[in-house]
Amino acid sequence: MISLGSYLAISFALFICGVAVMIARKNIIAILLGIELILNSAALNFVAYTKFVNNNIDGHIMSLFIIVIAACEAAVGLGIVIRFFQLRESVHVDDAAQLQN
Amino acid sequence: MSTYNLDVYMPIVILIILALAIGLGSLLIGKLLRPSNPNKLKESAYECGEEPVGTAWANFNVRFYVIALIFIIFDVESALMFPVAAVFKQFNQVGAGGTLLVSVLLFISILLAGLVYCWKKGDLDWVKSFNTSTKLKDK
Amino acid sequence: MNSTVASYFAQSKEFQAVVVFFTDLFGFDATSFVSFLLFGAVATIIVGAMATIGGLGTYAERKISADLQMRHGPNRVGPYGLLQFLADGVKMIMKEDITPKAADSFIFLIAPLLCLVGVFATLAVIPYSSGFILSDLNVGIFYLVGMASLVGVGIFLGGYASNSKWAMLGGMRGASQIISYEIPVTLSILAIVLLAGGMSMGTLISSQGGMPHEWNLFHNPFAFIGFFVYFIAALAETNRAPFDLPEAESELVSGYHTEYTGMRFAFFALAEYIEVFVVCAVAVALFLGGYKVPFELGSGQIFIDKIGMDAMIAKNIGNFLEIGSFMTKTLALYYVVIWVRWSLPRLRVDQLMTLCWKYLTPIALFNLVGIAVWMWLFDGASLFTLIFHSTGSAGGH
Amino acid sequence: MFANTLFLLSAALTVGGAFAVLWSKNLMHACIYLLASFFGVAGLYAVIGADFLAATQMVVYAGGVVILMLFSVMLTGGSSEKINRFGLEKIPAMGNKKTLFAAGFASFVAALIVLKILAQFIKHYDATPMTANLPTVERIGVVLATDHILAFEISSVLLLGALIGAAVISRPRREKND
Repeated sequence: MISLGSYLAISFALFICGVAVMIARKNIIAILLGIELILNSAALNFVAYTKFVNNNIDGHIMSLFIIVIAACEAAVGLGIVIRFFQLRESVHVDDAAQLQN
Repeated sequence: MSTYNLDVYMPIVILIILALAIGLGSLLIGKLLRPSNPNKLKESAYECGEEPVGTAWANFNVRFYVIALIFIIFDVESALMFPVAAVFKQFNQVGAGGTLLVSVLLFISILLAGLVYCWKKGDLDWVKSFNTSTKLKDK
Repeated sequence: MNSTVASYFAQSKEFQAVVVFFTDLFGFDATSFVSFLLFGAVATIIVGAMATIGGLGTYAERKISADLQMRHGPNRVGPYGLLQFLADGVKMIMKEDITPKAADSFIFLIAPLLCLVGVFATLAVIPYSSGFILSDLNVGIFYLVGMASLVGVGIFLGGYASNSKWAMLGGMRGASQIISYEIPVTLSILAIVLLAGGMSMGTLISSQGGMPHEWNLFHNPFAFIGFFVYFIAALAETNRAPFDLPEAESELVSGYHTEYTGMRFAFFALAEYIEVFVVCAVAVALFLGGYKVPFELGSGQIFIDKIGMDAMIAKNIGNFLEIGSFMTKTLALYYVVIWVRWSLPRLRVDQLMTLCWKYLTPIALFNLVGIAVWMWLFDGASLFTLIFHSTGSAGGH
Repeated sequence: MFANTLFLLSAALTVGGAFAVLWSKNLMHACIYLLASFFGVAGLYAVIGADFLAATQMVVYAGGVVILMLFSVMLTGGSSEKINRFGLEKIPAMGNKKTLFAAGFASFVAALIVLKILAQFIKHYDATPMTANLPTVERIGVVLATDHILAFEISSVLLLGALIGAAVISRPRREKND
């Protein structure tokens, strides 16, 4: 039951959900949710491969750094979203159409 | 399937199931025993007696976000530091404690610089500090 | 390396007999099934004990506050009012459970459950004694920090879901207070992990000795300051004592659980009292020598050598002594927590945040650096061994 | 026996949480389902012996990122679907039938591409036996302190950059409106 194939299937499903959430939603924060899902599926793949194939802990180090970078990315991304909301009064993706203020 | 030592996680699963069982169970038992005659007055939000005005979901001051931001950066820092701290004693006994100490101090001092920056720019003080800006205008 | 309560009981003969009984009942090897049953039994015992300790916490709080204010606390229900918390429990179940119409009913239910799950999950790693720890995870204390952060999410959602301005403010403040005070807590735990050289509760406690001078508290001055930083931050993290601003009756009309009635409110209160116990237990495990009993009585070796008792019984007696020592230290800290609540005024919001970010976090970072340098300089030797060895006196074994 | 049940439980939690994030209409509910999915991924890490990663996942994601998401949803007008101030007819914030269809089609295409890449890997790695789970904290600590010390230091610079950048961006403007 617990094998590389099943882990790949789960992270594949997570990846597909992440992509679908990013496309289906028009709210910027909801898109950031999708990004978190995709980062999780990538980290899960690393750990699965390091467990079933080469059996050392390099995969753990890689997904540890993925978690670190995902946290930083969420922090900065949400900071931008809040600043964008203060300027445009809405977090709708279509409002982010112009480059200037 | 080679059974390997996953028994360590059994209590965690059992405790979480117990917590949910206690939570939902007592609510269900309560639903049977409890009087339940909702009326409009009971159901409205508590406003010290007056009629609740507008939704509560008005947005808030950004200060809450800056606090959460500094929290998650220091949270990730401590998460990275835990494995290194756990092996510091072995490194010390082997004699390689010095280099690890230098790298740990470097790691902490860089993030301390971040905290000092936020401190100086006034992100940490909760009340808007007017003294700096008003002083310049009066002169 | 991960020893659990099942692996401790597995050494006893009865456990093998039960295993043999179940194996020929089911046909496949039933050790994991029997340990599952054992875990279930021990977990229900611990959850029952914690619920009563939470209930007794409310009783103790009212009794001690009454004592501090020269009046009698509850003494009607049961002897000296001891069954007061049962009466409160029954009252809570019978109370009507109102969900405000404008509230978000799904999150209104999830929030108290999240608090309960967060607190009960931390019970898995509380070290009552060397044998009687539910599961001595290899990442014990780090897992506990992770689970304790769920309570902040639960409190925020509780405030958000009840859609009333008081609850919203209380939830927002409560969550930001809990997450900002989590930094000093995590940094002081990090300092002790660095001192002890491991994250599992077993190594954290075995690096300390039974006698007070062998505790981590007196190991070095930085750990001494670290204990008080941890204790203050832990007080704030469980929304207690001078930091209970989110549920401040005078300002926020009891903050995030304004709209909660009946059993859901009881979950928040139960989670808070059990979390105070968990926080005191972690303080005892990290700083005050955990379940260590002076004069090596805990390991039961003395009974075997002196009285020639059977090994298993001696170990059980040692374990009971260890549980006794752990409980006395934790309940002493519990008393201090309740005592502090009724003797200090409440802090304003900005004082709260300034204390955390401008005083506790820098001190915690300073402690971490201090302990790292101390470990490197003196190879992890404690202050007492240094003093005794340097003066060459006969004591100081 | 217990390993399989733990694996199934956390896999169901992960995938169920992820799909619920896709289907839920309310943004707050989506955040809670995301929290459930993070719980599931932590369980999946635990099943294959990555116990330190499971704890890190709980601390950083379930304790930090979810609270950040909840705070930012509150700070940007909650999950109510406010119409744009120009009153133009706009696609609702959480997406309607059209966007869901576009999402389904795009993820179907992505699925085909990824399956093509993964196909040759899945076939011959399926039958690998599981080795016993070893405690990983010491091994990660040793490797992090010796081989990957440079990554360890650079990540502190990364954290510093993220802290200062996000603080500058989201700081309430004082000089302008004073």
